[in-house]
Amino acid sequence: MSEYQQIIKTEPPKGTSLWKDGARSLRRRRLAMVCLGVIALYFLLAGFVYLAEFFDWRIGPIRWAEQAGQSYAPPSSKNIIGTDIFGQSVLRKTLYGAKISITVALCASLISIAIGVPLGAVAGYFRGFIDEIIVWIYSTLSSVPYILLILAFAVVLRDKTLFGHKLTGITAVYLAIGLTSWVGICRLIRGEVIKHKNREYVLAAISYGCNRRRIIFRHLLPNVSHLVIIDFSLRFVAFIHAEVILSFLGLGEAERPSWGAMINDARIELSRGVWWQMAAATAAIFFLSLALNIFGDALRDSLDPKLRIQ
Amino acid sequence: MTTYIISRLLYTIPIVFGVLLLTFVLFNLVGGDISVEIAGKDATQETIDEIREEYGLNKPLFFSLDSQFANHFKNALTFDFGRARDRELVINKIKRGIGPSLALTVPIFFGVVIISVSLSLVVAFVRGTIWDILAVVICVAGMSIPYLSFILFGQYFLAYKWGLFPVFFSPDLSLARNVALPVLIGITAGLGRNLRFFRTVMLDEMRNDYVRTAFAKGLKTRRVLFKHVLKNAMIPIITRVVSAIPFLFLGSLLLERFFGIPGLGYLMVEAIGSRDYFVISAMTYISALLFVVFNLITDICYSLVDPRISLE
Amino acid sequence: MKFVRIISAPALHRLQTHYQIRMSVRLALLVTTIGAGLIIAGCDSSASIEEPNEMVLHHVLSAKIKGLDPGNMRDVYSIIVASQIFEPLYQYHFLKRPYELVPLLAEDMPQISDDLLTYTIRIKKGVYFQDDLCFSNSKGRELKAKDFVFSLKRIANIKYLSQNWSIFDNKIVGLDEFREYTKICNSEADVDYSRQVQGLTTPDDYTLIIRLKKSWPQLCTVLADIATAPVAKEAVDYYGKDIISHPVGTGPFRLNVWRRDSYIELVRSPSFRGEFYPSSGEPGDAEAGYLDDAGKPVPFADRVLWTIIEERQPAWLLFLQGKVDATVIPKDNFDEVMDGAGELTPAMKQHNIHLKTFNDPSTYWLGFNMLDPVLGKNKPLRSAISYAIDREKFIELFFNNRHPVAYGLIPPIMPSYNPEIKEKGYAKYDPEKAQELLKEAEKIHGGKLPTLKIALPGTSTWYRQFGQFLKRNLNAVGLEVETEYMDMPTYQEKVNTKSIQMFTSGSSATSPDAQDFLAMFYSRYNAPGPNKFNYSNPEFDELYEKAQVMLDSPEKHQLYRKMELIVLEDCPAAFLNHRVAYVLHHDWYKNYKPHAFAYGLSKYRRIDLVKRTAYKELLKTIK
Amino acid sequence: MNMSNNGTILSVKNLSTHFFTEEGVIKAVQDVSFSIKKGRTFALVGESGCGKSVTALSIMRLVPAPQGKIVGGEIFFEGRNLPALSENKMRQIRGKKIAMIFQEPQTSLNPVYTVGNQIAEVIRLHQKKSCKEAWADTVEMLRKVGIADPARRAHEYPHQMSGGMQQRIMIAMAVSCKPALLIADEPTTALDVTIQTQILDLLDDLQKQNGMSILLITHDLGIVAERAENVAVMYASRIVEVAETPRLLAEPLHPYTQGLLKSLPRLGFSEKRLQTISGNVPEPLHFPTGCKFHPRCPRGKIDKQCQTIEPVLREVQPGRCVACRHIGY
Repeated sequence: MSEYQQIIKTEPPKGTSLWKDGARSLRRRRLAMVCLGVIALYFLLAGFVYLAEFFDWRIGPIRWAEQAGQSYAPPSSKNIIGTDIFGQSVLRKTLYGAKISITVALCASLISIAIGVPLGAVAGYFRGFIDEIIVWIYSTLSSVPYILLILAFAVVLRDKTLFGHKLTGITAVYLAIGLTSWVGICRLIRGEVIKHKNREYVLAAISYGCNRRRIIFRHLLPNVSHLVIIDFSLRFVAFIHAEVILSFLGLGEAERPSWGAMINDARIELSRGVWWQMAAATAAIFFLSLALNIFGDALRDSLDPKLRIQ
Repeated sequence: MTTYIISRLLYTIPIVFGVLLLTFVLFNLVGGDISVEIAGKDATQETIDEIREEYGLNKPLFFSLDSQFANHFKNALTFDFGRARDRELVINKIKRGIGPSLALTVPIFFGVVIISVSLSLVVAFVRGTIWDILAVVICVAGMSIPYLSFILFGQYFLAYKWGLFPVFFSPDLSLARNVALPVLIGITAGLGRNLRFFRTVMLDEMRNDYVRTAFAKGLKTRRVLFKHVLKNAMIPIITRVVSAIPFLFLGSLLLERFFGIPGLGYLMVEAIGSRDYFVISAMTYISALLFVVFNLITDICYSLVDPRISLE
Repeated sequence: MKFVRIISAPALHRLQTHYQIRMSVRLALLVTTIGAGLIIAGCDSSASIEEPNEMVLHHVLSAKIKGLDPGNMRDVYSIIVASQIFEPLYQYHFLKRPYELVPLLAEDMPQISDDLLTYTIRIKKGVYFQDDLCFSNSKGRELKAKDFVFSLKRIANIKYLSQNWSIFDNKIVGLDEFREYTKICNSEADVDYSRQVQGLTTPDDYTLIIRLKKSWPQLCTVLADIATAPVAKEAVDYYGKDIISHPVGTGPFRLNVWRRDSYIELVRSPSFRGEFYPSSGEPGDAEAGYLDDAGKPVPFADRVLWTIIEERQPAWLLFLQGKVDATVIPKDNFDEVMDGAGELTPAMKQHNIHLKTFNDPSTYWLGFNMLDPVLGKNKPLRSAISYAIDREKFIELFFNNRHPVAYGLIPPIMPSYNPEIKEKGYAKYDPEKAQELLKEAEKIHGGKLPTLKIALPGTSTWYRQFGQFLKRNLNAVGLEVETEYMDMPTYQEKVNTKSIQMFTSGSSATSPDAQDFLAMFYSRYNAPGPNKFNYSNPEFDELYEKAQVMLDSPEKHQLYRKMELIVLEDCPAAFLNHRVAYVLHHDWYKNYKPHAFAYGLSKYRRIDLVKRTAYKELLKTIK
Repeated sequence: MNMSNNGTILSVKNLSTHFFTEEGVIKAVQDVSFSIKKGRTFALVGESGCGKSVTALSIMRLVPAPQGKIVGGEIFFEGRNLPALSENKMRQIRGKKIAMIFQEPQTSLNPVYTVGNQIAEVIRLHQKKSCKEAWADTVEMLRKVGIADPARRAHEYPHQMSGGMQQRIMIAMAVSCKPALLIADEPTTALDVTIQTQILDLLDDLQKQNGMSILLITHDLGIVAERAENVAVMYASRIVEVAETPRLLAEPLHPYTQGLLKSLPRLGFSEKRLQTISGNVPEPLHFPTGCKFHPRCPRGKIDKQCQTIEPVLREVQPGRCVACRHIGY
């Protein structure tokens, strides 16, 4: 069999609609579905912690603050993955951390989408002056190195009050991330909209007199919406990792256990051979982002093989 | 060509303006007044006022030739960033930091690019086989481990436990030895993402008809990959590679912080810790400039690899 | 209260001694060309390779130093280095305990007029500034009395924005007027230093007369503070703002290289007048070998090196490798160094490593803002919080049990320390009592207590865990608390603007006089002054004013103890711990007697080069 | 090996190529047999998607994989069975013995290399010539394929040329090593009519000069009529009829062929309207049982057996094969 043959990829099967297609070929990828399951688990866990806190169920994760053993007790039957300096169960902290990390990543993603998508659509559809402005804004933002930008935002947002609400811990974190990371999706949507703008269905819509809002939001956006999903799935990972870095720089959540904070603690602990807290947090992040990465790829391949988001 | 470059340079003006506006708004408006803190403890109000005057914090913000923004702008354009909190000239700090930072980031950069590009070709070569799948899995796994964990474990095992490298920057060792471990970590951590990216690029290229033609000529796969595919894949590669260069000058926040490498990344972390806006905004501004410039370079490179692109 | 320096807890923790480290400076510089890639090459021109029998002290600084201009320094690290370059009029005796001031640049102790208002100080002849470009033919000129006057005026100059002004605020006749005058000048340079200040006169080149507005017994200790060290006007004019990196002093060492973020190198100053090692000390010094060098000329060392290493761990490793002369014991290596009985472990003994411990004149506390509506009026609440904190546990978790609990606010090292203070039981850990008090507190507050806020001056892991610890303790007795982690600037700002509820802080005295600590409760010194608690108690103030003008004496100490008890009773702060420094040094590092207040001691240190080379062999045999 | 003599250069026997996709097996080529004589042009006609191109690719052994695979049959070329050859052997045949030109020249040429470079590459590869000689040959080839000012053009990039020129380049590249067999896969579909004839004429000239055989793949019976000595009609991955061109055009036997011819506008014949074949091409995944044409065939619609039994290609007259159970009984 010639190598050439190994390389050419057979075209994806012609399907009825983009989404049906995607769903079909997704369902056929067993691995992707497993990953989806893992992701769902994490989200359920986070949601569960929220509920538990809301109804004040006295179950594991939200009892992370309780003393479960000696300080720095190594993994044992009592504490499966040991305890931290205050003898708190690392397992509980890790579980609870899911809530923080996912909240951060989720809110950040939603913010960036909420900003990026409409801006991109408007810019792409109207072009002209509005476009100029929006492009100017995002090229300015993107010409500042990303990490620097996040830090700058996080630093200034910290402990400020916004609409009477104090930006503590994670709020500042996800605001900073969200406000800085909408550029990518904005650029993407803008490009797509420009492409679709002159497609027949849009012209048709115009021809039977839709107003612009309707055209953008009812006709254009649905046709580029899959990009949002893909972008979201891949960006989510980046945000979870960003939380870690911010906590390391002392800009993260300090009150409650977050994965970032746990890994950060390891800086002191490792030298006394306390590895479990770090390992636990790392593993937690690892499996979530592994799942997200694989699933994100699968999603992209099935929805839009040509797309290359990095 | 020249006309193009000129027009692009003109285009950078609004960007630079935007960046300056951004830093100004972030640090001078939102950031808040820092004179109290510069004054040190037990400072009397009069001292504080003096400081406000010294740093021009008592001037109007906008709408005046001598407004804070105007000065912010002026200083930036004249690369006069004033003095940092510890009364050292910001520009000196930056000059000093750039060497170590590059010593760290440049090897990482070339390491990652060279390794991942060539590996991506190999992987493309064996596409569909177990090796390909293995490679992809390893990449994604590597991407999923937090950067911090890479550093911590690397420092713990390779330096503390097995003593293969200095644990921390110590001036009595050569810079090369000092950055060895950070570089190693940096490359390992960066490899996954890049290899995966370049692999996608290669495979996308290989779907093109000209590849079929090349095979129809009876060329060896190696030749097809290295001659025909690689050059076509250059565009995305260049985009990624060249646009990464400005960040080299920023150094690596985490690595430098952990290994105490006195570079710009470290400088940033410190500046953030002490809210040294003078340093932060100077760095932001400079890196933005670099970024813009290298975008231009990227475009020029395009025209070099791809005859279809002309810069007229 | 003048010299208390608020230092972040870990910072002081490190400060307990200067880390020290061997360093043959090889800072490779990097040449990169982006296109072609990179070449690591080159070797810093200033790289000074150590000659075999050259005596070099290897220190470590655990933070970057800010500047070397004594007139405007407040951070300990700058002071450590500057103290080897600059000299004030007086210094603490190296060996004598209790601590005692002796002349340095002064010929003898000052003649004090009976009204305690006029100090006449004779200055040593033949003291020369270090050679520097700023002088004509770049030879250091002789020190004159006017140099002291200049240095003091300079601190008063508002354009110079000295952080030390508060020390002299409203003390010396005419100096405040001079400050007023400088306000109308446009810049630092425009200020005319030749303007007369009645309080500072120099009848001749070697006599300095200081006149005070009111009695100020601490003046001598002030004159022993590096802030008052003479600076040459030539240097100030020549270097302008860059004076911070061009120190020109009279001390035994002069600056050779300063790479801000990696190392500082001082070399013996050829123009140093010469001084002698003290020939008497406290009992036991002779046995400890502190008098071996009695009467010999100092400094011994040819060079002093500080490597800046901000992480604890690497400094420790360098110490073990013999590249550092001395170090504190990092928290995480404590078990490796000390056995349960507080003895060195065999491993350490095998390395011929010696342990020195000494009380550090510092106290740490959880402070309350007495102007806070909730806390200020509610004494039971405050004492409840104090009782709720398990200090032993805190010290165990965070300091390996090596620091003493602070039963009061005056550190044990102070002459005015109250031996019975423990029995008063203010620092007891008593949750039950705390809960009772809380009931009272709620009555006073009239309803449920709101969530209280604790501010911590840092976002590092250390502070986060510290904050969590306090939170856990207070939650345990049913108090709702919220911890706020902020960077030092924000923290200081909030404290100074009194917009804070509880805050963790600590301070370290720079003189044996406990007034440093008591002043923090004097109502006239409210924030942004030293009294961050905004504590106010007329009785206390009265006593304070009384003590303020007294010369050091048992009566004064009695007064201090009385004041201490008043404070403890009102409980404007829950005092947590003092500190004991645990210092390790190699046996080649001679004359290393810890000192709580003096910094300029490098001149006394000596290296036994034979032993040091022997250590390298020893390491091989151990490995 | 018997096939290799009596002037046959390539003979395909019962070739079957399948694609194994997630949806199922696509039988792109089923049991296809034909043979090409030296120096002659053999046409393969059929609607798009009927398997012509896959047949060609199978001969070149360039079937897209891992999905695509030659599952059966032999391809004898110069007495060697291509599917059995090692990749190395095959590589020496590609471009040297058998060359191929593709439908879309603009995408089939590498955009980032000069055309000269791309042609010289083949020459140097198969004729072991120095760059200089190779370049000279290249320019010569360009002139042969009728490119004005070849020396300069050789330094140009594909995007600087018109579609027709690009196709000439492709041809130059293909014939530069004087292959014995040239596979032209819809060589003119992407070009406008005027250019089409030029290109086809060019092919004829080259054929005469080099005496090479051509496998001409097209859906255009007009071209077949003018250019090909023999023709095979493919429908739904099978060959339904093989004959010399004139006879096939004169009296098409297979209903599909007849349909095809009817749907052609013919000069001289004035009909009210062109007839079309009712129904449409079956999806490769869901081929009908029996004769794949029966849903569209007037007979097949009613004949039960057509709907159940798949007819095989049989020689009904000398040199003429048809796959229809209603022919020759």
